[in-house]
Amino acid sequence: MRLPDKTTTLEEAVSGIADGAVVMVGGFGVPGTPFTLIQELVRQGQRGLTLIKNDANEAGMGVDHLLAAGQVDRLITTHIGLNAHAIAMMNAGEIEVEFCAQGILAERIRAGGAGLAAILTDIAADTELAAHKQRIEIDGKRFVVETALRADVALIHANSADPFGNLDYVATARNFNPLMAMAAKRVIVEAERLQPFGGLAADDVHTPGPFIDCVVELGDLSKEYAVVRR
Amino acid sequence: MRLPDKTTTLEEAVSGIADGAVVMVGGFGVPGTPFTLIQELVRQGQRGLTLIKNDANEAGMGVDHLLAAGQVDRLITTHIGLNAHAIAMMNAGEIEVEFCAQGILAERIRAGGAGLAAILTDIAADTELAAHKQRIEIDGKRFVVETALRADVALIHANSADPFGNLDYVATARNFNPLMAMAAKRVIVEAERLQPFGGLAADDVHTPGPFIDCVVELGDLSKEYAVVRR
Amino acid sequence: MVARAAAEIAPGMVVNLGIGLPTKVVNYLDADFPVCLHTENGLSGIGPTLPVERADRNLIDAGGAYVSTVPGSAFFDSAVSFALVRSGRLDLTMLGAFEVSQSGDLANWKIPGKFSPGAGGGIELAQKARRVVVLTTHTDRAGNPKLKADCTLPVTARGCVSRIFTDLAVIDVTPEGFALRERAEGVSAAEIIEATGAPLALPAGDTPTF
Amino acid sequence: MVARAAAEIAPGMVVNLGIGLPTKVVNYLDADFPVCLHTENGLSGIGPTLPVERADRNLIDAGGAYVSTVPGSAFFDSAVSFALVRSGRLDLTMLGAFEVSQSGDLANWKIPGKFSPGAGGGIELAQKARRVVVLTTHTDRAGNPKLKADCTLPVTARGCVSRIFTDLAVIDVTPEGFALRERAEGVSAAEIIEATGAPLALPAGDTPTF
Repeated sequence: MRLPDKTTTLEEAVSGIADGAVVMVGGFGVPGTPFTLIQELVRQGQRGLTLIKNDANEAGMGVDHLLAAGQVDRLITTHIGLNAHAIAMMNAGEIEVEFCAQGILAERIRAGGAGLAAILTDIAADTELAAHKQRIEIDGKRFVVETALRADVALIHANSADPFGNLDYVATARNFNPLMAMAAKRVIVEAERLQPFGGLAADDVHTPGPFIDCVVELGDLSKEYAVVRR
Repeated sequence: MRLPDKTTTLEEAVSGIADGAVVMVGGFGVPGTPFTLIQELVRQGQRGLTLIKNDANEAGMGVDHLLAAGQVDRLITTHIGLNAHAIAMMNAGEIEVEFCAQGILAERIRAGGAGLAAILTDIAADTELAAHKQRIEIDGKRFVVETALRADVALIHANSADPFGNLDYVATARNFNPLMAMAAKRVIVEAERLQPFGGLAADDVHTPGPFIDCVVELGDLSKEYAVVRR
Repeated sequence: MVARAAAEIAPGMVVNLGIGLPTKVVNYLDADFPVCLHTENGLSGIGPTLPVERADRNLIDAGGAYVSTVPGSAFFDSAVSFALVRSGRLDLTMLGAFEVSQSGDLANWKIPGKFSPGAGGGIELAQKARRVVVLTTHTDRAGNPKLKADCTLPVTARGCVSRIFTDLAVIDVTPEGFALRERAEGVSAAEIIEATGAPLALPAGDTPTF
Repeated sequence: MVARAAAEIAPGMVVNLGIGLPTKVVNYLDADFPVCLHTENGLSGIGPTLPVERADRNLIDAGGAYVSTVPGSAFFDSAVSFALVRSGRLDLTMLGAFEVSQSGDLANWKIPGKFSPGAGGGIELAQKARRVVVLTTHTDRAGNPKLKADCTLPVTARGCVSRIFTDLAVIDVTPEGFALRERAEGVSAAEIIEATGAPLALPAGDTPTF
C-alpha cells in the first residue's frame, strides 16, 4: 500500500468550480487567505458564487477581486469592516450579506465538516443576528438552532502539504482553514511548500489528507501575501 | 508578561476531586489512558463517581481499578467488550452503563468543551441508543438531539506539557484526550515529559494551555503503560 | 473470500476495515496499490501489523492490534476521526455481521442477554461510509443463515449494506432483495440458496466463481 | 484610565483585549506579571506588537496588528479559539462601547444606517467571558452620554458588563444600576453625574481618585 497522489495544476484544480457554486475561502485578514486560488477563480470567471469567508479582505485584495468582478451574489461572513468597497456593494444591494457571530460561523462550518445537521447555542440569542432562526427548548432553556454549513468547494491556504494532502499551517494563518478543509465536497489546497510523503510528521499534521481532493504547489508568492503597510 | 505556572503534585491535583464527581478519563485502550492519575484516585478513594470514558480498559487495568474498588456508580462509554469484569458488574446492576456511538460521544464531549448546548445528528436514529432521546425537525428532516457533556474533572494523559499546560500527544494516544481537556471545570494532566516554557513549538501544540488547570509530571511509567502481551 | 473482498477496493479509496475477518483484507493489497486505510481511534495511513516485540505502546488500531505507519500517515483525535466518517470521506468500510436483511439492514453489535459490550464506532461506519460491504461466514456456528428476510437482533443501521462476501458466495443487496453474483469454487447455487434465509435471485447465465 | 484598567487584571488570568483603547492596556503590564493574552484569530500568549519592518506576515491579532509570541504561546484554529471563550476559559475581556445600559447591556457593533460591518467575535466575548469590563470615553464626540438607562443601538449582549472605565470615572453596574467607585483626579462627582445618562449611586464616604 502507498497513499494516493493528489497534486495537480492551478488551472485544473480551479476548473472544477461551477457557476453558482458555494465556495468557502480560508483566511482571517491576510494570513491564511488563498490569494493564488482566488486570482485563478477571477481569471476563469465563474459567476453567481456564494462565498463563505470570515471577512472580505481589504479593497483591492483577495476576495475583493471576486466582488469587483461581479462574480459574487452572496457572502456569509462575520466582519467586513476593513473593506469599504464590500460595505458599499452591500449597501447598494449589489451583494447580499449574511452576518454570523465569528465563533458560530466557525462552529457551523465545523458541524458541516463533522457531518452534523446543526448545533444548539445561546450565542447572539438576544441580537438581530439570530432573530429569525429556529429555537428549541432543552431542559427548560431555549437555544438557537445554528444549521451546519457545507460548500461545493473550499479554497485552502497551507504552509506545507504532502501529495496526499496532509497539511500544516503557520501561526495565525491557521484560523478557518482546517475547518473549511473538512466541510466541502471538493477541497483545493494551495501550499507554499510541497513535501514528499513522510515530510510532515504524523503527529504534526493539522489537516489529515483524507479530507483533501487537490494539492497545488505555489511558486513565488504574490505581493498580496506580504506584510500590509498601512 | 509571562505565562502562569500550573505544575503541582499528583496528590494535590487529584485531591480536588469530590465524592460524586463526574470525571472524564482520556484514552482508547491503553494509549492515552492516564493510569497514574487513576491509581491516585483509587488511593484517595473518592466514591459515587460518574465516569465518562471511551472504554473500560481491561480487567485489572486502568479504570477497572475504580470499578473494582466500588468507586463508580455510572459509566458513560462506547464499548466495554475487552473488560469482562465491567460487563459482569453491569449485568449484576452494580454499575449503571450508558452506551453512546463512539463518534457521538466524542462530539458530545467536544460540544461541552465548545460551550454548545447540543448537536443534532441522524446517527443511531434507528437504534435503541437514541430511542429515548429528544428529536427535532429541521427543513423537514428529523434529527436526534445529543446534549453536550461536561464534567467536574478531566484526567488527561499527554506526551509532553509545559508549565502553562500546553500539551502534545503521541500517535493514537491522542484519541479523546484533547476533547476532554476542553470539557471539564478542572482539567488535570499527567505528562510523560515536562518541557520548559517554549519547549513546545507554538504551531505543534495539540491542546492550548488556557484549558488546563494542573500539570503533573510523571516519573517512571508503571507497567500498565506498556505493550500488552496477549 | 478475503482475497475476493480485497478486489472490492479501488485505487485512491479511503477504507476502514472492521475487526475480525475484514482486517485480513490488508494482506491482499499490493505494496504499490494506492489506498488509505483509516482506523477510528485516530490514524489515516495504517501500515502493517507488528508483533509485540516490535510494537509501539502508543500505536494501535481500533481493535487493539499493534500497527505501524506509512510515509504520509496522520494522527488525529476521535472527533476528527469520525468527522471524516460522517462527512462522507470514507469511501468504503468492510464489516462483520451477525445478520444482514434482504433490505440491507445490518445487525452486528448486540445479542440481547448474551453480548452487549456497546456499539463502539460501528454504527457510524455502517451508517455513513459511502459503501458498506460485509464479510461473514454464510451461516452461524449452529448452521443458521445470517442472511435473512429481516434482522431479529438490534440493528446497527438500516439499509446500509451493498454487498456481502461469504465463504460460499458474493451476494448483492438490490432493491428487489438478495442477488447472487458469484459462487465460491465448488459450491452450487442450490447449496447457497439452502444456506440463505431469504429469497435469492440468480444471474441469467452462468454464475462466475471465485 | 488605561493604567487603572490594567490593575483589573489579576495574576493567572486569561484575558482578551478588544480593539481600540483596550489594546493599550498591555503597555501597563509588568514583564514578570503572570497572564495569558488571547486573541480570537487563534493565539494564546500574545507578545509585544511589532513594527512592520519586523512583522511576520502570518502573525496578527484580531484587529490586524502585527504581534509576536512569548515562550509558551500556542496557535489554534477559530473553532478552538471560541471554544475557549464559550466554555468559560476566558477570565476577563475588556471591550470598547457605543453605549452601556444601567443593567449592563452593551452596544458596540452596529449603528443602523451608518456602521454595520458585522459583529466579528464581539458577541461571544461579551456574552461568555467570565467578566466583561468596558473601556470608553464617558461621552461621545458630540458630548452625549454613553452610559444610559437603556441602549438605543442594537445590543451586543444583555446584562454582560460588570464595570466601566472612562476618562472621568470607574463605575460598576450593580443590581440597582450604575454606582460610582472612583473619580479621575480633578473631576468632581457632579461632573460625572452630569455626563452620565442614568442615575448614579455615590459611595457613602469619599470617592477614591485615580
